[in-house]
Amino acid sequence: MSLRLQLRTRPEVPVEADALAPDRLQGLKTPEVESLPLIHGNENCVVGDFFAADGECNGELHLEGDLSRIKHLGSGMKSGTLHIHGDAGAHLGVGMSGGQVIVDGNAGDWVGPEMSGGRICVKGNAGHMVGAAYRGSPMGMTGGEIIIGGCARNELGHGMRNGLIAVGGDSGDFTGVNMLAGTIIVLGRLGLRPGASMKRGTIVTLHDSELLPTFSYACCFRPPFLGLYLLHLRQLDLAVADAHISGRYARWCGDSIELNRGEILLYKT
Amino acid sequence: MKSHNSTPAGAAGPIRIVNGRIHDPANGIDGAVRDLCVESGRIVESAPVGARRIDAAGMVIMPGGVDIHCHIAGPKVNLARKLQPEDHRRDPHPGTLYTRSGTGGTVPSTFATGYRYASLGYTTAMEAAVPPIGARHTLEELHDTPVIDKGFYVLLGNNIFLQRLLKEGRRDEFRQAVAWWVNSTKAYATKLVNPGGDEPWKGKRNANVSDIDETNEVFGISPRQIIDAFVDAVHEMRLPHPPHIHCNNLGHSGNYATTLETMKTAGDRRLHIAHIQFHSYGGQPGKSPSSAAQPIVEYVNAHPNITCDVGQVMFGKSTIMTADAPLAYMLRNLKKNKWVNADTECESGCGIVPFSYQEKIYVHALQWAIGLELFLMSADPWRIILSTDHPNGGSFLSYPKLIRLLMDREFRKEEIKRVHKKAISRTVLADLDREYTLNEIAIISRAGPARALGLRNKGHLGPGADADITVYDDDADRERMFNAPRYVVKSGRVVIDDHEFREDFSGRLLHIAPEYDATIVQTVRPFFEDYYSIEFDNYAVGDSFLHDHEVIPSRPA
Amino acid sequence: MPEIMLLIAGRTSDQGTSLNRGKLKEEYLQVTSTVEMNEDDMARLGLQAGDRIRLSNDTGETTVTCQPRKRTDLPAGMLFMAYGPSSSQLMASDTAGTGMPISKNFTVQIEKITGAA
Amino acid sequence: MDDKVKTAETSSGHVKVVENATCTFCGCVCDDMVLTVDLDQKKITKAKNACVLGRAWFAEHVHEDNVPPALLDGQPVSVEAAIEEAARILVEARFPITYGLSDTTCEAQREAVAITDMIRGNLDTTTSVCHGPSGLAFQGIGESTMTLGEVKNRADLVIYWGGNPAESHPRHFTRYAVTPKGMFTPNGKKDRYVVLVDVRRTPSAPVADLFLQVKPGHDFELAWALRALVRGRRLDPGIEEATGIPLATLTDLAARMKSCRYGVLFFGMGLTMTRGRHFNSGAVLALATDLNEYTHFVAKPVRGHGNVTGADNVVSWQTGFPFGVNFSRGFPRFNPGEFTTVDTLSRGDADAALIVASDPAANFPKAAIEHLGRIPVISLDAKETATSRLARVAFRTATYGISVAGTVYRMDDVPITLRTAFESKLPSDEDILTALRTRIKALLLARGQAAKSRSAATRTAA
Repeated sequence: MSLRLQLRTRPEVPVEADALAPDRLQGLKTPEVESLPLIHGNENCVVGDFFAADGECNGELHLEGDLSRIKHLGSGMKSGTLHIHGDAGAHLGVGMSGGQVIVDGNAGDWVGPEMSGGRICVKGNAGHMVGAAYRGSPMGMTGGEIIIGGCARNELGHGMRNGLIAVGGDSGDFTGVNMLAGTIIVLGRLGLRPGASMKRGTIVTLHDSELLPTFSYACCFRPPFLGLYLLHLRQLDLAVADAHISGRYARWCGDSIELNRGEILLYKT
Repeated sequence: MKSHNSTPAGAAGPIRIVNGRIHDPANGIDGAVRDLCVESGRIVESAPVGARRIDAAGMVIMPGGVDIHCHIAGPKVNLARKLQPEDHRRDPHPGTLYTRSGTGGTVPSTFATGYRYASLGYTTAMEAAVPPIGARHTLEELHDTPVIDKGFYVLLGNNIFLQRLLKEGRRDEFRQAVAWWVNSTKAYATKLVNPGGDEPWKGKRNANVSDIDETNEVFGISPRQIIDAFVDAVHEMRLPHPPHIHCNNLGHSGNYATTLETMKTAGDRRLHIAHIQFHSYGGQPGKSPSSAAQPIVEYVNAHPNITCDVGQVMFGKSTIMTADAPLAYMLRNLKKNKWVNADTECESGCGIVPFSYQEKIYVHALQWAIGLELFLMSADPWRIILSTDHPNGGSFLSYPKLIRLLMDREFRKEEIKRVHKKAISRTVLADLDREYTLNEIAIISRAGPARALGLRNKGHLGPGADADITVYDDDADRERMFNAPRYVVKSGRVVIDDHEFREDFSGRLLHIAPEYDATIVQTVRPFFEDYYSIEFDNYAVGDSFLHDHEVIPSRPA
Repeated sequence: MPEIMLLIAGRTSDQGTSLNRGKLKEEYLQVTSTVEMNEDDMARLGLQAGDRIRLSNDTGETTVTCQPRKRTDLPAGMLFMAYGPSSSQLMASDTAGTGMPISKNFTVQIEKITGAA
Repeated sequence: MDDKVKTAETSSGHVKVVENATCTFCGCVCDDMVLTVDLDQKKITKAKNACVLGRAWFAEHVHEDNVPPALLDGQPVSVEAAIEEAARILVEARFPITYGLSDTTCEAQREAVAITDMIRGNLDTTTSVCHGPSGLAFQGIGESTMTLGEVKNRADLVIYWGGNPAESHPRHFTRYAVTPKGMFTPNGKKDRYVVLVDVRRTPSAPVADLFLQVKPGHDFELAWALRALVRGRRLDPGIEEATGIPLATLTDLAARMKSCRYGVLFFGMGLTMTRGRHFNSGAVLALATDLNEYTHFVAKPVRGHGNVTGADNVVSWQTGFPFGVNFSRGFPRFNPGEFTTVDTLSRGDADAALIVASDPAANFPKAAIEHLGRIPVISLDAKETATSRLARVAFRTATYGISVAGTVYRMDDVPITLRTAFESKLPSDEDILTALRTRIKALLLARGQAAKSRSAATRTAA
């Protein structure tokens, strides 16, 4: 049996709900779940102040309602499934190392910052800083997958060290900025200045893109690994055409200000 | 700004601490069980009837700790704080109704700094490097550094005006100008960092001075001349603390020779060598270093005019912050991560690099071992003082672990096994069986630094001393013991009461006010008007920047 | 036909001095509701110094007075105005994880206002 | 050496001359003002050494002893009554925000941080909409920087990028960076090569030996190109198309930067406020850092308000973070974009606001201003502003640097003590904030006590 939490009171100010992760609620009875702490602005509250709980968590947690003001959902999650039937607030899946988060609607800024494993699927759009490092830190996500069905905004994968980020729509400016390694695939268009300061790693788009003067053209080829990634993304419901899987990609190397070992792959029709 | 926090009334009433074993080396007391009485912020012979009684049976009592060399306030510290949100994020310091909140990491916020020092039983700490123009800033931060008493050392070793006076042989005016500068900044002591090294750094494409006798092209004097002049001036003025020097060539292989020459320059006059571990390296310049702890310790042992603090390296995260800008740049180039350089007009340089010491890196392991060698080979604990050069060698929060390394041979052996083997084999550390006693710990962390600083009311528990007292549970695990004192009394107020933080107040600023001939102002003024970017009459720090404070007198003739 | 241009908001001396007289005073309001435009653009759009134009974008709209600037000082297609209540109307609030809204160099639509304002 | 702030008084009637006074209008914080003060009129009749902005700052200062120091819903009330209401609002709020602080003393700033800490609020300063992005860049890259006197004494190459000091900081050129004669620059301007980078030819352009008119929105590409050239990378001539600057010009400039003796890069909000924001600032900081492999090179953001740099410093030493700090969990957390004021307002997070010495209602994005109109606002300002007009509780305070002494930090982190021209009957920001803090603390202690006795009662009942 899965646990269902339904938002019944709209928060007046942002709520931080670090407690709402399936592995943390494992085996708890409804009254216990409802008495778990939340922070509403600067006030200590409990889950029951905002949510009606139903069922028991067996590794699956369903959240219903407009959760766009509820932050830190799935924080530090290690296993299980968190399914958000609606929009999710900022810092979704922060630091998660395993399990799966599904968002039917949109997600706020900072989806999966510093995550090391597991998967986050957002069917709608995501905000800025997906899979990014927090300010001052050189390293963003170090593993796992983030799949955004719609668009994502600036600094997608900032400082990313490992893992996969895929975006069905467009990405914002500075996609893969300061990237250390890992893969970013954007089916739509990249915003300005992709890959600035990237050391290693791969950024892929199915469109052309204006690149920084410190990226240089290397060759045009059929990257063998990319087909596997794209097939995987197709299974995750992203709109990948056969032509993309078998197509040729222009390889640009950069950022020459750094190691010049990163690559941006632009699909050639 | 007034005191930032009110405190419960009556907290500073008389106290009688009974049944504790007292370690008060300055008064020759080594573990005797005696009553200790406090009234009006001082240690007294006896407390009145009705005094609060604290039963310290099974506990160890020491004076409050005195940190002679740390970086806790002022321009460079604040730059280092701003630089590292990632370091603060993982170490929050929650507030209470009585105390302020803050953040920790290697460069804690001011409130967290004060509380955390106090919660280790440290009640005095000295910020070791402040450019004069940053004195106001430092004093504001120290005001917001609660509980502990504090002061700062003012950077004068690369002061262009002072170098000009020296070049022109105007030694008397030099001395007057030093006194003027100390007065004008409310400093506690004079500080020299890589004397003579700023000019080549700023003016010669990031070069540096590498020899103590190398004459500067621009100013025509050598580091040795600068050092000698300060040793002389401070000696003449009988300032409580001698020149506090960060020698040339910090961190470079073979620098022990420079350190020896620096000490020799002082002759038999007093000199304090800061973080001497960083200056005790053998080997060829540019090549891999080896330990030169032996010759350094021998010199220190044989020369009672020299005091030093160790600047022990502790493994883990640190932040390099120093007025030695070329050194910071050298370290920056190891990893090319974030780096701050900050030039201060006519006065100083500064470099900041987040850093991490790792057991498995040869140089880091060697540095760690050399620090321990210096402690363990020292013949006179009064003159070799415990420090990590916080946060350069590691945080002050690692002092309890360092104490355990010194007191517990078996623990030390276990730790040695974890570090780079070749580095250890290049030292004699593995052969050193010495274990520090509690009394020796009381010396290197309390009595010794207080004496070196000329703080006559600190570092001991005799009548008249400041009632700065730490009471520890006697615990065989010395790290645990020194990490969590059961009681900390500061100026007679029980700040930590049965392990609980109970009080908040701002502590005192300690500074000196040496006399000088007022006509020196007329000598300094024209230089100022030509080369500074603020007005001379706005330079000296006013009394409004002093919170609760104490002027420490010069040494008796 | 509406024209799209780049708007740059910044500080000016007049803004700085009138600020001291009071931000609710007529002078400040006037300084911050005047936009500078390249003289060629103005000619092309049939605008005279002092004409009122409407600036608008997805965020909002505002009415300002326009003044010509030499083509060497302000490139074609660019508008400059002092920060203030008018420029606020056109600023989007998204800060992209920085705290800073885009306040300079964003696109606006320009329309000449004919008849009484 | 004296301890008190010194004023030279002349005997000629009721006129006072204040030497070495400080102008707090902009981040230059020039401390060489000579103010002639008419004590009868309470007016500054002359401000020698002041620039056009400084003259207006002093001359237009109208002494307003007769204005009520506190308004509640627009009606005059006693300061005590206003404090009471302000304290109640802040203590009851769940997401109270404190904002502003750049035009007041550090002493007042320290009180404001203390209040926000106590009420577990959200603290931000005008830095977030000024050089906040440069602060973020600093946290990623660091900064090679200096005090302004080093520029005067040493700089032989001065580059201004995305700023117009002739209008925003008029004495920047003459007092600090372009014309002054210094230790190693005895001929002043003749010893310096000055470069200006901007999208339009501003009134600052005449001072420059080289003016680079960069294509709007392409500062980042320009800085990136220079970084590449400094490192000896080859660039495609297409760079001219991308940036508006010919490759040859860039190559020359890169060579000049590498061969100068002491290079300085000043940058302004043309970088921070345009698309790219912190990455624009970061590119310039990284360029200056890179150049240190060849010569001595420094960079500095040109800060706007008189004590915005003090606000950065105070907030940093008290919390560990420079701006955008949230205390809702009882300790400071930092996250620009989440805890910065444009965001907390325009997302509708804030439910009360304490605005000190700034006017967000006049220059924030529309959505943020609208939310400010929906929540109770407490304002402290020396003048009537759009913000004070919409405030529920509005304090009118004395002006710093004219009637209030204290500390301010120049844009290069150099702290300066203010001297006053004349007294004001109005309270200072620090006075109001200290009283507010005291009242809030009493309310919180009472609440803590009440909670304690409640829980004791529960225990007894159980």
